[in-house]
Amino acid sequence: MSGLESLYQELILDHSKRRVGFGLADEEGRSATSHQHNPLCGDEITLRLRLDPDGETVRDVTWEGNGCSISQASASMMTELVEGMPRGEASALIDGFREALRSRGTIELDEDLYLDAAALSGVSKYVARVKCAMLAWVALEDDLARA
Amino acid sequence: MSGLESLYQELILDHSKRRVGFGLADEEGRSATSHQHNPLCGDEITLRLRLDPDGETVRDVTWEGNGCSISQASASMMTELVEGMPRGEASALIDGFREALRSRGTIELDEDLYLDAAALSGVSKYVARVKCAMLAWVALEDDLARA
Amino acid sequence: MLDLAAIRADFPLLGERVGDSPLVYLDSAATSQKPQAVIDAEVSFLTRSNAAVHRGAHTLAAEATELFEDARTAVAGFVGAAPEQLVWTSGATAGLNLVAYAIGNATVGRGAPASRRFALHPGDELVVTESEHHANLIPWQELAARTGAVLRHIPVRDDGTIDTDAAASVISNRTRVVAFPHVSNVLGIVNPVAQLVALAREAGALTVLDACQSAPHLPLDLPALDVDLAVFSGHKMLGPYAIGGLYGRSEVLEALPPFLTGGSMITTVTLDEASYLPPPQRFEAGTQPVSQAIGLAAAVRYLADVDMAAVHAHERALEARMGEGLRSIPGIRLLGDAEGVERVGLWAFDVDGVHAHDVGQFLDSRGIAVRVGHHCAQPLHRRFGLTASVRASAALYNTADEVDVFLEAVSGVRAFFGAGS
Amino acid sequence: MLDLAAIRADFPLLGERVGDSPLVYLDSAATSQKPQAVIDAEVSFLTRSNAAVHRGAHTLAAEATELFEDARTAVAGFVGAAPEQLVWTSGATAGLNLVAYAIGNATVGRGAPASRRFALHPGDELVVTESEHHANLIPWQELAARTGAVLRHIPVRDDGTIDTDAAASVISNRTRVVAFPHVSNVLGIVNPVAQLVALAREAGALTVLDACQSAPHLPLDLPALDVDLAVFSGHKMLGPYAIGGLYGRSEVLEALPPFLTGGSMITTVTLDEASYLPPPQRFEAGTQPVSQAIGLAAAVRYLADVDMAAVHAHERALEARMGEGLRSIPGIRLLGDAEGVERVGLWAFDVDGVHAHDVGQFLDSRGIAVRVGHHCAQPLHRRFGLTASVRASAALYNTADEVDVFLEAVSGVRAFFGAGS
Ligand SMILES: Cc1ncc(COP(=O)(O)O)c(C=O)c1O
Ligand SMILES: Cc1ncc(COP(=O)(O)O)c(C=O)c1O
Repeated sequence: MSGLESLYQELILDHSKRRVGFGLADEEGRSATSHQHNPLCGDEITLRLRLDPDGETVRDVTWEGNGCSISQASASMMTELVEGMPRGEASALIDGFREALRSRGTIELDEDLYLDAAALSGVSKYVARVKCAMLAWVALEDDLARA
Repeated sequence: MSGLESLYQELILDHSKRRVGFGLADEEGRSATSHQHNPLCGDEITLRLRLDPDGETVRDVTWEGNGCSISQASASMMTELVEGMPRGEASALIDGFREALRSRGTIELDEDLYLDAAALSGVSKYVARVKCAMLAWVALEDDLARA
Repeated sequence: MLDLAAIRADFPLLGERVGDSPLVYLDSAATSQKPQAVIDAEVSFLTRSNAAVHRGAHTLAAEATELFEDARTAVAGFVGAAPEQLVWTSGATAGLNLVAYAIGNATVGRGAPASRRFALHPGDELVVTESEHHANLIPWQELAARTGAVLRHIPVRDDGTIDTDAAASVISNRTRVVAFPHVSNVLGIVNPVAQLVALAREAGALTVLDACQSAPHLPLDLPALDVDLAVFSGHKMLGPYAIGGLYGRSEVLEALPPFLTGGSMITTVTLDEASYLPPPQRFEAGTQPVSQAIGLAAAVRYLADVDMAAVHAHERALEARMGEGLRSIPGIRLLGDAEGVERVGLWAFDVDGVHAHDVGQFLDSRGIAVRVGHHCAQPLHRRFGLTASVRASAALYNTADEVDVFLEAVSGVRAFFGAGS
Repeated sequence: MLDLAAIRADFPLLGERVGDSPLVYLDSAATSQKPQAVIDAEVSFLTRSNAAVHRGAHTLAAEATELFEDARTAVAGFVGAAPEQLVWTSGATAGLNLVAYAIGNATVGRGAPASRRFALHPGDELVVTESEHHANLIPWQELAARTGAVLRHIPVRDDGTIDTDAAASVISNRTRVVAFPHVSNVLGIVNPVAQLVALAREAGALTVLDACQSAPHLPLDLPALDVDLAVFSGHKMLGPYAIGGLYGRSEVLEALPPFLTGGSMITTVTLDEASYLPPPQRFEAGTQPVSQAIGLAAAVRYLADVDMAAVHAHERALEARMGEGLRSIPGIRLLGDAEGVERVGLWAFDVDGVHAHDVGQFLDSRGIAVRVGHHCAQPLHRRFGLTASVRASAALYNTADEVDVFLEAVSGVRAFFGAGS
């Protein structure tokens, strides 16, 4: 697999088109909205979610924004992954994701934990693209902090 | 003769102590006064003269200021040289002096024309010192333009 | 015709590889590569002649001062100017800020009586274009905000040309400054300097030319362009980082108040006040970029030896080949594809259905270095409905073969990302 | 003990000759010489990794960005700071102007709401010392003139120490800024930073330290000194020209409005306004001194490898030998000959009956490079009744033998010029 193909795996290109959760839900009834922006390339995302009444479970993640296929795929994969997840678990996944992405290829994301998003491990070898993959996750982190 | 001794000839060190014309005459009855300053080293000179009633002959050059031995000697030698000289001739000497000093050692000042000041030819090899030697001559030029 | 093999051999970096591919460097509008002669000039200075300039009396310092001032003469000459019309800056951004701040200083009464002519008054207007690099936009925004002046802009037409009809109504007798790029770093079009200068002159406005993208690419005679002030950056024209030039008409530089203050730009200093030297020293506070000036002089000597008219012709050929190739690839939209205009060798474009970052990554995997993003021109991108584009920019050392490698790669982008399928 | 032979071998220029004499370079306070490692770091970057940083997505650009940010970490670490507390500047002069202009910008309402704390109001005072280099004096004069603030100064005692008693009355609750040198470039005395910082803190004033002459010569921990802001210049600390650092406490940098504006320091830009990145990028408009940052990182690594405590001890020994020798030569008057103070390796002096320029020329004829003039400190010279002095300044690469050659030469000066005879 060439460098380019390991970065842009089928799964990633596929998610960048499917964009799970794309289309921002109405603000009403949502717990938090976060807007994130990468000033270096102009990419941006707005990510909104609802927490269960007990405040412990992530529900109905939706988002909007534009950016490269890595950023779009990452948002899509993450949305799929965290739906219905306890917030503590989601936070732990965000931390692990950040650590792996900053590892310059030394840490692989566990497929059992990260599902499709594990395909983003390859991004960590491209320092300039790490921010693209992180954008949605930072928005989620922000939402959880606000919610 | 070492480089240093050709720069600081006896005649120069001698003039730097004798300082012909040192001590600024009273402004009354003088035709012009010029103040010149070398911002790079802080050296300065104030030079005053009188022109004959016909406006054609340089008289009573006096000056004040402080600076290195080159600048003091140059002022002294010049003062001695131009006393009683027709202004046109003085102007021509200033031009020739500037040309020689800027020549990087390629033009020697003529002793018959420049008298003691001809000893300043050696300064032209020391680019950083050319301004020291020029200071009084620039003041004279300025005085002649004002007078 | 340039002897490209010889030229390329002068640039050590061009021999690098990216992964398995030879490097195809098409990012010279961001920063150019440096010929060995530039590197050697700096190294030789640092290892043999280095000393503080304009301040020392010792032999080494005198030599260094001479090399430094010779460099000024060389670089000034390259843009048609006299040495005392060239101020060293740390780059174009610093040069534009210098002008904006100096005008601000005149506005609050600093500088000699002659500086009053630059002072801004309520209702005064500053004019830029819609195609500005942020470096020629934000300093004017901030100047406007500090002084109460109004910032206006001349729009760009759909084809990337400056709307000179609109310019004639935007520029009025309220206009005090007209700042514009000689060549936009996104559009590559050589702007109609004479027309804009004529409008500004009629309005009595100061003209400020951003020559960043023209100085490296075409013969430049700033006095002939009749602008009041102009800036360029060394690192974009084969020279070192951290140096640039501000050219000014003598009469303008002489009247402008200082910007940065400190050592070497003064005559007399007391604890309470300072008096300032004439230009260019008035604008050169503190230790100057000495080795960089010497390096930049080597760069302009290199360019002049190659011959700027030949450089321009070569780059035009590359630009034409690139433009033609890109137009023929489905889904590519060129920015600023005006007909019948003079250009430098750069094209920015959008690939339908593929984000610029992905295009850049795809090209990088084939060794092709281009720039992706807004290229410090957000308003211009917004005007074309984009947040980012891909920009390929050539310099004298690029070849037609490299353009072909680039075109071949671009033609595979949409298929790879499954766009339009 | 330093291995001087090894160190000297690292500095190509030190092997030069002046006429018939080996060079004795005692002008490092003006600009230092550069070790081969610094030159190599820059050349290697330019020939192998050169590309625009923070802007490109291609491999070369990513590599360049990494080297550039590693350099920031190295240089910040050298002065005890975190990377985000270090802003690149083109030198100390630019750094001090940055601070003065940013305060001026806050005064006219620019910057975030947090910037208001820097705004100057009528009656506010700025305080410097009588020993200032023009770079830490004129920017404050101009800021005062632009804003209506009052500039005051702390006098220097006859022995060159800062009059801390007077400081206690000059600094008051009207004081908004206290700017002072860590080490004056004329006196060589390490100033009582803690005392001045305590007075400034009590007054609620911002402290600005000019660390130009300390950074190259002694272990420096800026956060431990507890100053708000500090500047230094690369070219004085074995690094390249055209680069310097501005250190700031995070809280202070975060609140300070921008100074230079342009590319790479913004988030969103419209034709009408821009929003700015957090520090350090907020203060780094335009293309940065990339290769120079990498060169400066090599310089601080070199210094750290030698060990700054050892450098300081070595230079103190040179300074003591030089001071003692000069005191024993008739007709020499040392400036700032205070007892019991910490010093760096420099002495400025006056030779009775011989102008400083003539002394410098005499020494130059023996290959000894010193600086003559006012050293950009006219007020300090005036305070000592002089317009010029001779300054000999050492760095880690100077030897005791060189000091002896220098002293031997100085002892012949007055006889040569017939002074006092
Ligand atoms: C104490 C001091 N402050 C400031 C400066 C200015 O540094 P630069 O000229 O590198 O900007 C110098 C050196 O000239 C200095 O010695
Ligand atoms: C048109 C234009 N203006 C200004 C600049 C700013 O130049 P620098 O970043 O070298 O200061 C650039 C390059 O980035 C440019 O392309």
